[in-house]
Amino acid sequence: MPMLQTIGLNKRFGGLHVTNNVDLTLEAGEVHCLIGPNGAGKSTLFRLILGEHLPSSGAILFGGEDITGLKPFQRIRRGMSVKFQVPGIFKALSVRQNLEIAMQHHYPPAALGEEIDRLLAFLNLTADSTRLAGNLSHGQKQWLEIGMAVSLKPRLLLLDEPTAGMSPEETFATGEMVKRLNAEGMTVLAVEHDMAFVRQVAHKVTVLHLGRVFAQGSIDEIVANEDVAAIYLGQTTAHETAHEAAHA
Amino acid sequence: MDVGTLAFSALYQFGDAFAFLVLSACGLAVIFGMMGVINLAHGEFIMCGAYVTVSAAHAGVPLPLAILIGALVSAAVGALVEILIIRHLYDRPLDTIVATWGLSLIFTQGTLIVLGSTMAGVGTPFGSFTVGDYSYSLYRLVLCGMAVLVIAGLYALFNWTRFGVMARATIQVPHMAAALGIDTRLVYSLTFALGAGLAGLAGGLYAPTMTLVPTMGTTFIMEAFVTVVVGGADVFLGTAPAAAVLAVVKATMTSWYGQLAGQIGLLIAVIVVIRVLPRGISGFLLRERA
Amino acid sequence: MRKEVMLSTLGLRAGYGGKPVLQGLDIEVRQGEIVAVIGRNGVGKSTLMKSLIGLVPAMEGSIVFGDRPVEHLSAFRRARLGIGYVPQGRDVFPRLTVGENIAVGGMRAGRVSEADRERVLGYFPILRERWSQRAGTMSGGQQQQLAIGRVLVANPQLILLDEPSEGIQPNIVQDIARIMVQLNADTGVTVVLVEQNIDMIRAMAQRCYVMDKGRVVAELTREDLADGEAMRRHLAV
Amino acid sequence: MNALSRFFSRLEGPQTLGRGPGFWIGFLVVLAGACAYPLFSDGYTVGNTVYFFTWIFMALGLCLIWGYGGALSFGQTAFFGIAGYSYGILTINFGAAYGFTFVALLIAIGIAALFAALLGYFLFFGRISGVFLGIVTLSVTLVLERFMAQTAGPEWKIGAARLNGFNGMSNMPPLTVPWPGGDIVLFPDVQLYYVVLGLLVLVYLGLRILVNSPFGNVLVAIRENPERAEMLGYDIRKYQLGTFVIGAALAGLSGVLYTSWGQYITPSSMGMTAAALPIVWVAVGGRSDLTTTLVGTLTVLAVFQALTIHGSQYALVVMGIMLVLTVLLAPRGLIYALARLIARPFTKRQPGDA
Amino acid sequence: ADPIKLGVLEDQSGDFAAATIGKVHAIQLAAEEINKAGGIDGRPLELVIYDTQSDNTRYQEFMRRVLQRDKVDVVFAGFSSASREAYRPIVNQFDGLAFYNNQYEGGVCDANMIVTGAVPEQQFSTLIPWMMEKYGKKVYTLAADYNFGQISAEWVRNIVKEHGGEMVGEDFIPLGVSQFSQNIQNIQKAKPDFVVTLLVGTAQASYYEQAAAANVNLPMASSVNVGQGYEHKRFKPPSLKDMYVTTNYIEEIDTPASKDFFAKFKAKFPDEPYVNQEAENSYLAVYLYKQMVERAKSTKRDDLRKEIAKGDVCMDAPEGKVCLDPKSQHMSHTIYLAKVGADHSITFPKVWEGIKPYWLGEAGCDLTKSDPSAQYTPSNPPPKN
Ligand SMILES: Nc1ncnc2c1ncn2[C@@H]1O[C@H](COP(=O)(O)OP(=O)(O)OP(=O)(O)O)[C@@H](O)[C@H]1O
Ligand SMILES: Nc1ncnc2c1ncn2[C@@H]1O[C@H](COP(=O)(O)OP(=O)(O)OP(=O)(O)O)[C@@H](O)[C@H]1O
Ligand SMILES: CC(C)C[C@H](N)C(=O)O
Ligand SMILES: [Mg+2]
Ligand SMILES: [Mg+2]
Repeated sequence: MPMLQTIGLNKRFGGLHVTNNVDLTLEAGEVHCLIGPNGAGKSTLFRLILGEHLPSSGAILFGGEDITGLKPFQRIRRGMSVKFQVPGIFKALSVRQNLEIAMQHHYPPAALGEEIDRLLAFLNLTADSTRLAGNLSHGQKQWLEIGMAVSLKPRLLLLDEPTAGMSPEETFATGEMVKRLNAEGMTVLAVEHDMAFVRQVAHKVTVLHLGRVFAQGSIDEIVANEDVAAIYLGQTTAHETAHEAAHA
Repeated sequence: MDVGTLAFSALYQFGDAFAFLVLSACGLAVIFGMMGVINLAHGEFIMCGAYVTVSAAHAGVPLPLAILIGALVSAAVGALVEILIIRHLYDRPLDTIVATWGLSLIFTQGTLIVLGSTMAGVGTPFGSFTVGDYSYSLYRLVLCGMAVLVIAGLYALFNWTRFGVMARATIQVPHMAAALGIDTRLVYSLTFALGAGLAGLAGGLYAPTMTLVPTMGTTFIMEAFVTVVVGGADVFLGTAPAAAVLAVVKATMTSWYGQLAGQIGLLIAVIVVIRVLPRGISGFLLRERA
Repeated sequence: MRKEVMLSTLGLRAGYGGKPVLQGLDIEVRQGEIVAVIGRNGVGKSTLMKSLIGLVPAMEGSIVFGDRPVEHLSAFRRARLGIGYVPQGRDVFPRLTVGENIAVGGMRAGRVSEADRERVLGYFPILRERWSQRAGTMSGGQQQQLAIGRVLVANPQLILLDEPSEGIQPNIVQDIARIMVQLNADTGVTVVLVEQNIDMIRAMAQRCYVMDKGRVVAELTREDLADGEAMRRHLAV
Repeated sequence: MNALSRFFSRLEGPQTLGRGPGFWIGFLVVLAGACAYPLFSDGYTVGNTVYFFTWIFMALGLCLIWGYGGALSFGQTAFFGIAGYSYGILTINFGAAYGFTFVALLIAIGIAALFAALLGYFLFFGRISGVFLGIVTLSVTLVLERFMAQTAGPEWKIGAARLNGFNGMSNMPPLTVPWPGGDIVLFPDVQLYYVVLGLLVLVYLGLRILVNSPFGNVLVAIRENPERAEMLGYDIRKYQLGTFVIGAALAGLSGVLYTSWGQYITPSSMGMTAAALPIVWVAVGGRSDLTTTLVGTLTVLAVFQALTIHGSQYALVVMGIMLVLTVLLAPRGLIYALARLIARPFTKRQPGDA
Repeated sequence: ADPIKLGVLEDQSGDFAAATIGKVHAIQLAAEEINKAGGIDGRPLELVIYDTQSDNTRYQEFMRRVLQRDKVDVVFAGFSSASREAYRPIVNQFDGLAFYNNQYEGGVCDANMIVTGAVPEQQFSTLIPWMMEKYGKKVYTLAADYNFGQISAEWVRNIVKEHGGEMVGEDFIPLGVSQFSQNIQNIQKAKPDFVVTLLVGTAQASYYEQAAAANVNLPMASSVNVGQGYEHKRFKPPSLKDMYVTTNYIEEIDTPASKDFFAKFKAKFPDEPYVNQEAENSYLAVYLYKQMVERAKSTKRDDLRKEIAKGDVCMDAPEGKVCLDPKSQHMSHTIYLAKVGADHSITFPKVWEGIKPYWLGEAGCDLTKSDPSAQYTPSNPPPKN
């Protein structure tokens, strides 16, 4: 059974048809990347999946169940979790408290402290645990948010541009983290513009363009697709090759 | 009684309620809608406008000019208040409730101490006219006209002028507005002064028709808040239709069941509107066309 | 012949709540240069940009723009002197339309001239298409383009770009780099660029500072930039 | 011993100032002082202190809703008034015998809470937040005031209880403890003092446990970023509603105590001025913490009363100036700032503390 | 000798201040005079004054304070009836003695209270028949929508009926409302012969200006306005033209006693905007208290009430002779009918002397026998037994 399935999903904003009959299927255990030009409708699709927007028409199945009409928190409780494009953290609370709020219902109180320490170390934020989250640098905020999303132990992890603003090195580390989570059984749907990252993690890539599924396939197929290059990739990037070489 | 007389009287009552709602609310709406500040000293700016207007009129200044002076003095006081107090509170708008509450105590009681408990009025100008069986105060029509003028002026100011766009930008993302070369402090001061000035204008316009006491501002407050809530955050789209809707509610309820019904009708209208249109009328007009 | 210095800092210390992030930082940017600043997350790159435009006050040290010390001027005065700033995270005015956002960008120069507007809309056609959409409802990448366009429309002498490629589709990243280089060639505009995208740095920058812990720890030349190995070493510091 | 330390640990957490043995020793000292003080004081002062205490419950409730939950309720006085009138109606009809006044107290609080649940459902499930929430709740309390003010006529009565319009309702019995040797009527004096003090300690500790529990964590999360809190799987509307109802019940408790204290309740208890006062108390003390709210409310009440006594006409002006200065100079509240100042030499700077 | 302490709780700030600052001044004036003349039975009078800020809770706080801490012998307190009701339970609880020196809706039957202000039966039984005689039988009432307004309106209604007149309309206005266009039109529609205006508070006084601007031009009658809020001084003529008010005192009263009082008042408080009926009520109350204490040779409430029970506690006040009624502990008054002219000058077409506060006693309140400590209204009279 697919982990997530959208069936004929449509979303209109006034005259703007932002999501156009999208059929997307995510198999359990895969890392699926969603790419496409700015304004293609990727974030909107995310919001539909999360229930922040209600679709104009169409249905969403999660683990075989129809979740189209559910409220966001109900979807989260069924095993989704998300990192937004713009970091959504509790700015006036400490880093540690941010994680505590995310995790308190998923771990027994006795184990909570230890779990938080573990996650802090994993996120490289141990030294910053008492700082206010709002005072972190942009990249650190991204990490914290990923940490909060992951800590819910979701079946499906949704990542909207997880590496925005990260250096190649950090992007790579994030990719490794995603792979590790995936190896532990998490299904991942990520929106990214960083092709190196996509190449590093994706089992399957879907290209969205003008609200439609424009192409789908493995990363190599997509990169080789001239139409995709025309609308999105531009000339093949030199650095991507360098990056690959470095971590080969 | 013929239909024309009835229609005119209904229209007159509606216009009268509309003017009171608009003029009470517009100063509050500008400050709240633009700056997110709940100005509990709104009534005191109204009082200030009224007092200055009447003092000027007593000193022999013609009434229209006196009203203008009232509005300007209120605006100046508003600018001063912004510079001394409000400016320091923009990052915590809810605290402005306390600060402006404090200000209102200072203004009301200060006026009482300095100027005494009342001030003699100037009398309503222009006399009356008759339609059918009823006679009406002509000045009330002037108030109505002023209300329309103020709404139109505000709309034009904020949507069509440089200052308007600048002010809206500043209020949304102040640091970015500054980084693009806008003198955000000046914009804040001017916007607050505008709100205070409009309150003063309301005070000046109503001064000839009312008792002048230091607490007179409070009689405007409820109407002002109700209109702002029903209008929603966007002053220019919201205030006029909100005042129109509420004027209908108030005028009808008052004429059928008396003033208490009119007042409670207003407050119930708020709750209903909030239930149906949580973001007020302007929120509805600007809704993400989903 | 070396061109005049357009922007320099000397011993600049700046930060938040009395705690400096920049720990005595010196840079020097000459007129017409495109200089990149790189460094890991959290080393203070954005703080540097904010303190150059005046959003983070300088606690110590100097910032000289042209021949004027500007460290005591408030942000809007620096902007009026000709500094344009594209922040990390875009910060468009969400409830203004695209058109109004552009208009605000042009305010320091008075009205936006027809020609400037057309030029910017030529760079970013999506802005023309969405001229009266409210900026807050634009996609992330669209907002980024708006943020850049909003600054270009006022023809600044110096542009501070904080991670302009973030969230932008690859071919538009290339476009932006091309536009900036073109602009630099045509008008001699000076650019300070904070970036993580190596391709973009390579495509644009003539020189590069490497930052760590609030200080400049290295300076890379164009040649160094071409060397993939050296670049990675620095970005990994 | 272990149980005790576990109990104390539940009272502490990042959501409350005041931690560790130092704080709790101080707390016990203050409590002991509060218990002993009627022995050294006169009836008036004790009665007046009870009067101050009666308001604190409403302030603590608002602190919970606003300071912790981030939802500004400008209408706490509505619940205050509803509970006060309910207490009056119940006790005028059924008397004070057999400890009925305490039953009436509970029922009155229940009625206020029920009303809050209805209103809150309306508000929070309609996703109203921020300043608007403030204005709507204010409107509600103003409707109640206007309405109650005109109930002067004989037709406005419930059982034997005349609502009595603007003049207010009186003649209800004070809280009365049934006692073998004759009921103890709790006039504002020493007995009432101990009862209210006991309630106060109970509510204060209870709220501390609440805000430091996972519930409290979610509450501040909603204050900081409701969208994100929801995306962590919390039904924020239910949390907000729950908080609102608790806060309303506390306002109701204040209402009943006030009514019993002066045997009087009036529509102006729900008016504009009355509605603004709780906000002033909470904001001046420091709304983000229970302890500062408690101390702040007491301080403001005492200072304002003292000013009125000694300041004659200038009292209101001075109050106004004090409010403005407090907001300007102590952004997080006066008591909060003082607590910080006092605590500074004793706390180690935490690494990375900004 | 030990001073006699007199507590004063009046509103010197807030909504009601305009009408009540004069009460405090009147008490100060009387106390000064008495002390100059050797005090009460040789004991000086000491005032303990608190500003109640037009706030009921302040009355509660300070009533406890004066009775329990300052241990005053007597308290003079309150303008609005709400404030009186707020402090009355406390006076009862401490078994103190309080003077309510204010005109009000009547009906307080409470042995701890003495009322020197006028009540509806005194003002309306005189005013309404006179007006109906002069202007006609169709009456319209415009009243504040709370206890005072509603009960007064009831009095008006009953008296109009008794005298064969007709109520052509009644409008009630919530306190604080200042806009009257709709009411003005209602009145024009009903075509009454005169309008009874029972408007309370500064906001509601705006009616006069607005009615004049709409050219309503009907005679008006009132028991509160002018005598209390001196609207004829605050509004521009001729907005109060043809207003008739029954009051037990205003500063224009042209008797030697009144002129003398007014002169003394102005000498001490030259900036006083107006000396209204409540100022006189407060002034005479001090002398009344002096008389009672001197006769009883005691300040104890029970001793004073024994004197009252004799039924001859009377005095010559600035308004004329007044007496305290033992059954209700209310005051008889000289009632002046004041007419406001087109130029807002005052004339007195009629004066009634010795009008008694008859209703409470007739209805069954007899404080010499029992003390119910309650407030009654015509539609909710004392229980008959
Ligand atoms: N509330 C809205 N009202 C109107 N248009 C909207 C709204 N929300 C999104 N849009 C439009 O829908 C389109 C899709 O936006 P979306 O944010 O999904 O793009 P995206 O694929 O995530 O792009 P990016 O890569 O730039 O983040 C854009 O053209 C955007 O302007
Ligand atoms: N508003 C703030 N208040 C306090 N500290 C801050 C604030 N903003 C940033 N910091 C801290 O200052 C340091 C530098 O932050 P800055 O944003 O300049 O980093 P950066 O180099 O731009 O990182 P990134 O690549 O992630 O954007 C970080 O440690 C960050 O936590
Ligand atoms: C006429 C009023 C102003 C006074 C009156 N005692 C009251 O009920 O408030
Ligand atoms: Mg997006
Ligand atoms: Mg940065």
